[in-house]
Amino acid sequence: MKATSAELQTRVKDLFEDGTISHFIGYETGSDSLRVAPCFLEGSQEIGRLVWNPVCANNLAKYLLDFKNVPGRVGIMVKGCDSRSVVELLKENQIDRDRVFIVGVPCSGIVDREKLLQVMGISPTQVVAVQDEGDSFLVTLTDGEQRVDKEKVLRDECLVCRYPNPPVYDVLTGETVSRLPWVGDDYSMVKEQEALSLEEKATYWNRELSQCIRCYACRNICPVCTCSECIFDKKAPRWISKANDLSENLVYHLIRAFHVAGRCVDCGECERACPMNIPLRRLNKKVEKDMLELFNYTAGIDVEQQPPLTTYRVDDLDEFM
Amino acid sequence: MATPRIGAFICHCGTNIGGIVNVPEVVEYAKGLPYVAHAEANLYTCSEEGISSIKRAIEQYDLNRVVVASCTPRTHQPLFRSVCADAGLNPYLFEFVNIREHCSWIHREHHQEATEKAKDLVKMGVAKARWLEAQQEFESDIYPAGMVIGGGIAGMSAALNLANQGFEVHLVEKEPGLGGRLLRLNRIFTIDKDPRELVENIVKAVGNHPRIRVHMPASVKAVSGYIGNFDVSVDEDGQETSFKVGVIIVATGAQVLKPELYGYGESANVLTQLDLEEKLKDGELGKFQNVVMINCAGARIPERPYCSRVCCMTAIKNAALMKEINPEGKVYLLYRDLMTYGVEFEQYYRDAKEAGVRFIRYTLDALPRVSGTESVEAVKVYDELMDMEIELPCDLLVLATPLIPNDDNEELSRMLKASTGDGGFFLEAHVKLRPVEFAMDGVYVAGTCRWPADIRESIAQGYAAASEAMIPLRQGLVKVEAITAVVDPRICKGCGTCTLVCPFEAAGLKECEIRGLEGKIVSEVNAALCKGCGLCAAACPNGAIQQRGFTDVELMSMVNAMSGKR
Amino acid sequence: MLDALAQAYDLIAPVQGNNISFRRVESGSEVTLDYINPMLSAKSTFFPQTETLFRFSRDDSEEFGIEPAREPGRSQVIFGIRACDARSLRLMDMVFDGQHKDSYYLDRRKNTTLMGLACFDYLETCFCPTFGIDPASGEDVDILFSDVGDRFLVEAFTEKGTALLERFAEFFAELRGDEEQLREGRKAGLAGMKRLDVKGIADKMAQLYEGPYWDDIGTRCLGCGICTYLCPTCHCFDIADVSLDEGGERFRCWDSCMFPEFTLMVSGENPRPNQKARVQQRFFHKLKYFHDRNNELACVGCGRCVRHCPVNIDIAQIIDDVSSGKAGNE
Amino acid sequence: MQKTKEIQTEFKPKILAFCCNWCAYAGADLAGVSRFQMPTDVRVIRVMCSGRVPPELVIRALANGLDGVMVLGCHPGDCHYSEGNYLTRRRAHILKRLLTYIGIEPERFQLRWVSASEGAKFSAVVKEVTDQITALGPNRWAEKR
Repeated sequence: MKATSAELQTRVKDLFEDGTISHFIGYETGSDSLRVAPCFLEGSQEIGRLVWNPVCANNLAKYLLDFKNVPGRVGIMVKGCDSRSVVELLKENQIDRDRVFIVGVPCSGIVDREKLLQVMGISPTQVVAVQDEGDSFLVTLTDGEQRVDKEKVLRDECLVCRYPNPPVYDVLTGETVSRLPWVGDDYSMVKEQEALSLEEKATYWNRELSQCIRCYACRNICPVCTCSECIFDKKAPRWISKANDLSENLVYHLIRAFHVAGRCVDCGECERACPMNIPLRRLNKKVEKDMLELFNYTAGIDVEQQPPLTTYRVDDLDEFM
Repeated sequence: MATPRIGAFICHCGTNIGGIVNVPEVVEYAKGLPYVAHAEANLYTCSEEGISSIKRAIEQYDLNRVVVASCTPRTHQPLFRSVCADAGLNPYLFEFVNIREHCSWIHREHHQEATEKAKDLVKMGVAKARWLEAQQEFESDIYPAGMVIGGGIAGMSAALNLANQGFEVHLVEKEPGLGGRLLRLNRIFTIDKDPRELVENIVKAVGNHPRIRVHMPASVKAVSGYIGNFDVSVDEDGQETSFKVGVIIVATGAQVLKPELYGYGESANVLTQLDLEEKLKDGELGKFQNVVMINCAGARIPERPYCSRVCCMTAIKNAALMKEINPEGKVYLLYRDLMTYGVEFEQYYRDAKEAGVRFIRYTLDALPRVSGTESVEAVKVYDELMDMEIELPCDLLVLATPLIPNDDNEELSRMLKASTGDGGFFLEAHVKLRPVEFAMDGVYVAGTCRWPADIRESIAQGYAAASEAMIPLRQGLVKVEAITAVVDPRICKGCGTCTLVCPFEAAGLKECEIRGLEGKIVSEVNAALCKGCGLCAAACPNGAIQQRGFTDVELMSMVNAMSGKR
Repeated sequence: MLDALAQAYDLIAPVQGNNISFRRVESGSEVTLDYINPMLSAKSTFFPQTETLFRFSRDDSEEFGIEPAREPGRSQVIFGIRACDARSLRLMDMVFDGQHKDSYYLDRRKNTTLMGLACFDYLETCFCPTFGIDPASGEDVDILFSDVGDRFLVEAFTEKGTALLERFAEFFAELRGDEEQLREGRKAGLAGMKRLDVKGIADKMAQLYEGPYWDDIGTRCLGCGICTYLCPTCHCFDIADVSLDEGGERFRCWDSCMFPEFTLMVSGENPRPNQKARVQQRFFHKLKYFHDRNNELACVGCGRCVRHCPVNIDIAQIIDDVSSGKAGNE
Repeated sequence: MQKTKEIQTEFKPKILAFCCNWCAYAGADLAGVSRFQMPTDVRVIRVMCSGRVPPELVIRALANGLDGVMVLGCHPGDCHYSEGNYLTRRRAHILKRLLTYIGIEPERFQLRWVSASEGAKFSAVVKEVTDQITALGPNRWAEKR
């Protein structure tokens, strides 16, 4: 049985009323039924605003930083991937475990807005609601209902998600999800890229990254980008020119990829945010894959695990003679 | 920061540089570089003349940065820094450019290209100099006491040496008695003396010394702090005692390998040289008709490639002794190569031969083989000279096995941040330049915990370590080169990455006390612990922690200069 | 016809990349008509994201030689621009053609002919009627193409437009007379389009400067530049130098009031210290300050910011809250 | 066209080498003292430890148009700070793969171990890397503007 908005509301209401939490970070319905907006509650009065449904894409973890200094404990709802970024925040002492209360929601996949509209050939205004029905979604339209296969309309990262259940939480709402049926090779995308010739690789990324408008949405939405002052915003030294050209865009995206190395939990927010549809996960997943292959490391699982680039093994691979 | 006024001094170094690099051209080029207020050539910048010329220029052109392009900072940086200091300029406003070792000497046939390269290097140095900042060196007091870990011959020598110089010494020995492995020996080679004579005097001297406090049986439980201020706690016979010292000498010794070779441990008549000595010492050993000794047992093999250095002499000593005990008996010494360096060692070897010890060489690809039912009765060995395998009757087999590191080295190494090298022996800071110091300031090494050594060497190393340790103790104050890391609490997010990568636990998370940032958790660097490696600066995600003299701005300005960016 | 245009002019038209946006094309085949509104507005045609202002050279004596970096103003044509984007140019003119004349922008403006494409359909995020824009009209363009089913109705509204049509007359046929009513028919598709009440909104905003309304929005906002960079009316820029040994150039590039450094001063002081202050600034600029200065709202209802904001900050919603007074009551 | 032609005939790469103070820089000094002759295309920046070199700076250097970047440190186990080069090695693995992944020739970034006593190896590395990068031709990153 999947958790419902109603369940969630009662759970959070109780948390407010028994004084467990003073604030709660969740989702509310957005401009249309395929959008949600982050929603911040300071009490149970407006509990009705809270929703949980298969369009709750946003990773809310980063908002915990904004509530660092509020009195009392902050509640937050997290999916598997969101919870993994909470693990990373804890690892880097960005939040205090005792000051947050984590409501875990097992998640069996989030709707990719554009895919859904495409596949069903509809406009968002026609959609009333989307329900999780295991391997498919039940989409209620203004004129009747339709079922659609998850595999066709899930967000890409959900299609390879190995952590549908939050690794850290204080309470769990809804039953845990067993291994997701559609999950294939996490790295097929990366392998296909690796297989290209150097020339082809360059051509590919030049095409993609020349479209970047450097709005920094990928950085700002990233739950592990927590620097109070990012190096890209520094005046001295200037790591990157404000001029928007392919050369500088490459610098930006390479350094960005490196900065989330061993920290990225593939929540896919960067790619969702990117207005230019640049395949950022294709970069992140590469680093993720190397971290796994070289150092047998996966981010966002265990708070105690030391970040791979802050440690070493004497018998690490050495290809540099 | 006042507008940089950089002075560039380009050294001819006689013809070393001037003979290849067109120095006047480089000087002219330097004059055109940003913030360069003065550039000149010197025949030898490090000469009296060059030095006074720098001082004059600082005065005359009101320079606030100095760049010298000559040889290598590894030899001359201290000189030029002090020149700046003498001229009233903070020594850290100096930047070194190497156009000799890294340019003229390696491009002798390419004058034009060498000149272009020299220009680039000067441009890079100037670009960095523009960002240099004055630095203050960290100073801290030295607590006038030392700890010596290990009460063997090396440790006792070190302890006595320190104490006799007037310093308190804590000597920590894990056994209930002092003396170490020496006490287990029968005789000392070349002088053929009973080690006890030697040891007992020293032990007495140590025991009666007013300034030496012996802890035993005791083991070091924890060490914190840094040179001049180590807090040590030891477990002394079950109770915890703690004390403060300024320096630490590691002289924990080594152990003898007990091999699983040639029937050792299975048959009663197979011993190590050490076992043999103990038996001889206690007079438990009868006469033997056929004694076979095998050297390099478990040494100089792939998994233990080093030579244990003392075994050859030990074996020769005992071979001769066996011959002495039973002149009719036969003594065979099977060896791979003999280490009998120096005058008296070589003589000692000859004497053993004279005495009738038979030396037979074997090789790694044809190891001796033992045979026999209960005990080893014969040893087969391939004799190179006769080009055939010969069988030696054997009623006593003695194996010369190597010294191997103590099992607790790793633990001690973690506590003291003193590195260990291949195989687990301790590793000094520099094999030639700093042979008895660790990279970790205030910690020194002596004796066989470093490497197999004989008594003489162990004593010498003990003295050496003691006198090295004495330098800071005497100075009473230690200065740390100001290339240490520093945190900007404004942008530090307290993620702790620096604390994870720091090999010296110099960086730690603390509540900030600066006005406006009270209570913010940020990283803080203990300058006394910081060794100035810059690992933290490279690992910090947003440059909140920087290494003085190697900041991001300074390094990037060099990279940009090289790329033709300004 | 587009091929011919591409020959005679720099033709800028909607192209399908990762998403549809205006780009320079060499032939008509590259152009797509399968869009309601391109992801990136035509703004960058006149106000490129990065633009070299001038180049300078440096000799050993450190003397500067300065040469302007203006490419010869070859005339260009933008095909397929929608009414909202066309209107946005009129708003941008108020900035770049105000008391300071920005020759870089104005030259391009002068050399450009706008070929509009009438809308007969809209996205859920469209609300241009709010600002008195008729998506099917050619108010702000030189020429308007209206797809009336089996053909295009083509009208010129300016001399520039007329001239161009004459020059390419060969491509156009006589009217058959029914085009007008066909177009009216297609306009039915626009029924139900969002039209918000913006009467006196500037004054209503003034009442909202203080107050909790912006708190949540401020918290929600990530401070990325999507809204400002996609907005056809946002026009802020920064100026910087590229300095090389032999010389360099001065360029200007888009900047965003959403970025902390936007108002960061050398002293370290930042008058807009938090995201709330920045977000608030953006909406006040669009719905009040710009209006105070130019008597127009700095929004054309293209809905790009609404569609692409990753945290669903919705200017239409905000306008609604402000007008309805909902914002005040929070 | 003209440009590329002239490049083919007289391309001299610009190669940056970060050398750690204790091993590689000393090795470079030794190479000098021993008068080992080598190509003139390498410029050395001294750092205290190879672990001080941030990957960001390597990326920046390549984006600036430098044709190659080397990081030279102590052999594993010999780090003056005991761990620095191990951390460098991990970063280098990730960075090298990442650069290759986006289409930059792996030879343009190299990590090598050179001890204080390996003057000959230093010059050998300089020769080898210079040859490799000369063969590659100019770093195209610079042209992506």
